[in-house]
Amino acid sequence: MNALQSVPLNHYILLSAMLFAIGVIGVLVRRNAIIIFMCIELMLNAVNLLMVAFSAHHGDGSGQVFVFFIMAVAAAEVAVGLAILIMIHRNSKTTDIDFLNKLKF
Amino acid sequence: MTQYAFYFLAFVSILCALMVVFSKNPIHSVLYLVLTFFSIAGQYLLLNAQFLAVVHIVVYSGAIMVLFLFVLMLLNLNTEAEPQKSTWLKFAAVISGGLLLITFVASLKGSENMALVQKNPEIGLTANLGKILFNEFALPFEISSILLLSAMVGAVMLSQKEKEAKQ
Amino acid sequence: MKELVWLVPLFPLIGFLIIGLFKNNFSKKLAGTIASGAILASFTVSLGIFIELLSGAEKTFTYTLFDWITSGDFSVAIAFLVDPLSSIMLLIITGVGFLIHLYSIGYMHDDEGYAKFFSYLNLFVFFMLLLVLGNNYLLMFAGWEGVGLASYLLIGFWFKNQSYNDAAKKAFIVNRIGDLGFVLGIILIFITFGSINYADVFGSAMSHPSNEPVIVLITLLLFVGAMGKSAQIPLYTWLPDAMAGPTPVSALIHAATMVTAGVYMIARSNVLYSLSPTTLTIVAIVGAVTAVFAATIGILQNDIKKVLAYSTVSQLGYMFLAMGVGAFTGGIFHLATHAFFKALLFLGAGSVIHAMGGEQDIRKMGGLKKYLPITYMTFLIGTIAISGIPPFSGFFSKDEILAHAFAANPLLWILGIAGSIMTAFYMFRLFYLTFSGTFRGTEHQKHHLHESPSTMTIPLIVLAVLAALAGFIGVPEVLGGSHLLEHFLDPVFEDSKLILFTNHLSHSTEYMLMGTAVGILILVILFARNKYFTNNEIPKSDEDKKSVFANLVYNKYYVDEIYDAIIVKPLDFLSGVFFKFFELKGIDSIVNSTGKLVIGLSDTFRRLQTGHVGFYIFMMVISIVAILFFNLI
Amino acid sequence: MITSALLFFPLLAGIALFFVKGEQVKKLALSAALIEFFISLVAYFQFDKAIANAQFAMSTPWVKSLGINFSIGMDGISFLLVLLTTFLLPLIILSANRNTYKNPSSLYALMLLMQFGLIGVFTAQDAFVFYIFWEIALLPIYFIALLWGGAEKVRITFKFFIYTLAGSLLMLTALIYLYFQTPAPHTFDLQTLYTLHLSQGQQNWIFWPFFIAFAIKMPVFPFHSWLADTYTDAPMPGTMLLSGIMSKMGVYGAIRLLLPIAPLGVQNWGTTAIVLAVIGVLYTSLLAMYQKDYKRLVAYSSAAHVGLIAAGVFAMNHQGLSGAVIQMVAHGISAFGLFFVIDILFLRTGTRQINELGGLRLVAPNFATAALIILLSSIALPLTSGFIGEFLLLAGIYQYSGMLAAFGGLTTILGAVYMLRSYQSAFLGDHTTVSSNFSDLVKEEKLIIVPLILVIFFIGIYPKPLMEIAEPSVKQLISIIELSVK
Repeated sequence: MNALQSVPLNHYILLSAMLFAIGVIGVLVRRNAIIIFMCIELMLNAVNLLMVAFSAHHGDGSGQVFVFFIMAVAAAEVAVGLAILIMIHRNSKTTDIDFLNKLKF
Repeated sequence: MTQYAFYFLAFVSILCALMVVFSKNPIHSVLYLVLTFFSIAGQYLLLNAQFLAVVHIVVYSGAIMVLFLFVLMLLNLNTEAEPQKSTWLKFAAVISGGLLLITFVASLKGSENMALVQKNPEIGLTANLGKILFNEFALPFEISSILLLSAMVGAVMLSQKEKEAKQ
Repeated sequence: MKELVWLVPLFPLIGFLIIGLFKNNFSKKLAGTIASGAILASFTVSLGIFIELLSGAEKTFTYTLFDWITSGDFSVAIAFLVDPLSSIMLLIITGVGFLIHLYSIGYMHDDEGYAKFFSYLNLFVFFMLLLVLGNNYLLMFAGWEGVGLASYLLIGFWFKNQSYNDAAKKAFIVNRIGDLGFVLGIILIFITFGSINYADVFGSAMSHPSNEPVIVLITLLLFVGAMGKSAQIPLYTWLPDAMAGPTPVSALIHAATMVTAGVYMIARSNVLYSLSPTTLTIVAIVGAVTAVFAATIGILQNDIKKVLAYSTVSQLGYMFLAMGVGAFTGGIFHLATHAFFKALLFLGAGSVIHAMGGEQDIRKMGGLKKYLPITYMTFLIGTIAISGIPPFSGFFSKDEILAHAFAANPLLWILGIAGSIMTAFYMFRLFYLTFSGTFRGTEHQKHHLHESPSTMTIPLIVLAVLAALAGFIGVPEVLGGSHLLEHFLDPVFEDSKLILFTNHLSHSTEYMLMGTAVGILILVILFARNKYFTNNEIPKSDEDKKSVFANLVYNKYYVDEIYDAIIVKPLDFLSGVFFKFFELKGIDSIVNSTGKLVIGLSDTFRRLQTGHVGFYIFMMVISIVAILFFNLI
Repeated sequence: MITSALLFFPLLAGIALFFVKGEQVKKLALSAALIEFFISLVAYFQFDKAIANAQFAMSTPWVKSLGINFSIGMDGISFLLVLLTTFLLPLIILSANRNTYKNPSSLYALMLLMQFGLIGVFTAQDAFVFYIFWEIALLPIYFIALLWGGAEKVRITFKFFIYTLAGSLLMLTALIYLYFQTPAPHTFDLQTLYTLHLSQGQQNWIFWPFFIAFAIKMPVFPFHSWLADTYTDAPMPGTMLLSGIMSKMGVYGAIRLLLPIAPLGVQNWGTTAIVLAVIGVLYTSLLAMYQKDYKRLVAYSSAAHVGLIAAGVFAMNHQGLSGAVIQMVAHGISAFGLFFVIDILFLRTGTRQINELGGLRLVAPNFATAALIILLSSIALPLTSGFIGEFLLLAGIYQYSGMLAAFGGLTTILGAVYMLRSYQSAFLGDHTTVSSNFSDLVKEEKLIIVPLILVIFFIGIYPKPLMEIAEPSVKQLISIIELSVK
């Protein structure tokens, strides 16, 4: 597996940029909170991919270690996010974010 | 050979990502998301980050996606009728996403297209990762543990049944 | 004696302080004596100085007390200057002042503000002495405004009556207008000459060419101050109203001393004035026009003090006419004689009013000859003196002015003669209406008619003697006298004689002028005599119709009303408009509206918080794109 | 050493007063103010009248990293203003003792803190310290006006606070800009700022933030709208502090900062500044003529006087400056006197409307004469304190331009008009219902009025001891200006 990687770095960047953009589009388009969470996960993974690519490129492990931390944060975020979602759902029977606009002027 | 694998995995992950966003049924989008995670794990393998790939699969696909599925099933949200945003809004969203992509790509035009040459391929191994994790990143490691703890407490507290509020 | 010059102003100041501070714990008698004593003391000192000046060789002497203001190269000290001009003024002020103090002991006897009155009189004399003795323009200005203050206090002495207060306020403010010109003149002197002491200013002024614009401006500005203080044409309206004050005040302030301050100032700065002939012509013209203008108003006035007030304005016009034609000694001479006979006339009028129980309208008097013999005699001498009948003092001083006026420009002489004709007419009209004919007052007044007490008649007599004989100090060569006053005042005016060229008249023309003047005067007096004495005509009462011209003159050409309409009303209107619109609606609203603007802006931005999560994320993406975009280009 | 004593004593006394309860707070406050005045007298006798730059200086590093040190000291001009502050405070406290305010201990404490702020402003030798005290001085007066103010005190004090704050922020930006102009180890020290020699363009630019900040404080024409409301609405001690001393901060700031640092700027923009000041003088005098409320009338008149002082300062010559300095002291005294007269009127008749009063001279002759003397000193009658400054100011402005001096001079006439008009309708004429039982001056009031009148005549007749103090520093300031203007 240590063969010469001939895949140029830019392609990785392109790939993660596209994934990130799709994640953003997903967050903007969908109204269902769960799907929005998933798209956020997607965006995070795009970033992880790039981190690993660059850590491999630079041969410095800290990039990959950082991915660990991102995963930890992602996990925490999902846990708390879904807990909030459940509570909202229990009160207002819906997870549609447009309905939740009480915090306004 | 690795190039083809890379392109194949890249294509798979983008396709599944699109399906995640545009599929009607939330369950389908969760499953497509799992597929994207697998393709990204494949990418890690290509980049010699074996330990990371495994952890990725375990944590993301295993834990987070299961959690999503669990919540979906709990709140039986898989009903088809999901309210749609106005088309105009969707159209604007796609445009802005595209714009974001273009700006990322534009930022690339300056840099020269150097091939990704692995300096020391075995950094992806668990031994090296462990060394780095516990030397330079000891403090962040501890803090992330506190983070996870607080997330757990938060999640538990939030999803408790309001017994006392009921009386 | 000269070293004691600082005593002269000190005595009245002490008098003022003693009476002012402890006025309620000593008797009227004591207050009167302290005040007059103070003036008598300073009179004796100034007499000593006068005698020393007469005999001694050293003509000018400055006595510095202490340093007043120093700031950079501007430094001025409280210092007194003794020279012939100031010593003559001293004599007049303290002399006439003392007589008037003596007079007012009797006149103000039954007034409850007795001590306060005397403290104000002493304050006035203090400021007037300061004005005359100062060796620099700023100290003169201090005296200048000080006398303005004293006249404000004395005019408004009976302050219960609002119209008297208005008169006092009017006097102060009109003086203040003149004083502004005076201050600007002083500042300009400092800027051009670097100092404001007379000696330095006149010394360095000699080297300046004639009619230099800066000097002309200085003299004009100073003349504005003189117009304000000595009630000349534009700024004279306050003097007739100043008659609201007690009569001794009118005698002292508005006849003898304060109003002559302007004449003294021009005489003192004669070097500057002779360096700017243009200003001199302006002064002459203003003087002549005022003389005639005020005389015309005087003819139809029915209040005894108003007639005398307008006659003062017109006599001051003569003094300025003298200054304008370069006859500085003539001006001072007329100032001296005028001080005597006008004070006499005012005190005479005072004793008439005192006898008539406050009545001032001459239509309600008449036939007082029998009841007030001394006043009658002294008033007659005064009237003859003022109309300029030889050998009384008025003739000599007025003739000298008319002679110089003729030498400068015959037109001025004609105006002068017209003025003196009218003066003679209204003075004798006043005299006959008050003293001859039958008594037209009420029975009650008739019953109370009595000759004034001795404290009032002695000053009248002394002043009558002075009015009669004062002329002899200035008998011109033409009439075989050596003009004593001119020789005495020579050191003061010698520089201006070098600069200013005044042509001389031949003896024959002078005789001719005197002859014509006296001839016309006698005709006018005879005309007045038969009009008011023989067929003792009484001026019409206010109600019945008068000819348009007579009405115009009687109402003082409506000058007061015009000033009111042009200046006072618009100023009040302007201040109202400024406050209501400009301030409240203008500037204040701008400031308040900036406040409202901020609140309005914050209101619009508030609407951005729509509450929709989707909207926030959308905004986030847009702004990230924008930031990246701007960073990358 | 004396400066720090002068500065910190009111602070300590003020804080101590907060905890004093009951009546004796009045005596304590008075004794604190008198001690402060005594210290300033001691300083007066040790003051060397020959030296121009700051004496009794004390400088300790404050914020070392930024190079800011807490340096205070008194040169001629600042010492005069400190003397004015320490002289007026006991009188203000005495006048405040006569009427009862709710929770007086905090009022007196705030007044002493105000003195602390003011003396800080006048003795600061470091621009940063100057700015700090500039803000500190604003706080106590804000609370005094807010807690003891009149009807719509909240709105008015809020407007006043924000208005002045906006101005001082402008000044802060300018100070920071200057800070970075100073050579490498940047410093706020005034002496180094004086030797900056900024280019003409810089000075033209830096003139405006300083001018606006000081113009708001003075106030000068377009920025004066806060004055009348604040002065009328604040409680009497507050108004006395505001008009007596605080309005001098603006002028002092212009003399201390604007003139030496940006002389070319002042020379370039001087005409606009003076024209604005003179318009302000005439404008506020006209406004004063219209007022019915005596306190508001005196407020506008004090704005007119300070406007003339500002014009004198911007004329940038020796007479203008020394006139401005002595007029600041004289105006402080006459403004306090006038407000004290109005306080007595209000205390006895409960009204400040001029036409409701009348004929007071009949019932209270001493009070009427005292009021007349104070009134005359405020319209610059010779031999009273107002005249010296007024004359020198007009001389200064005249050297700049004759027309402006003529217009500036109009204020003496307008001043006489509205002052005598108000005096006449309040004191002369026959007494109205309100003033029939008006009692004459009592002992405490005489205790204030007599020294005041003595000082008015003393400065009017023999101003040398005061002018001598300011003379060397004015000369030095002029030489700094001449150096860079030539």
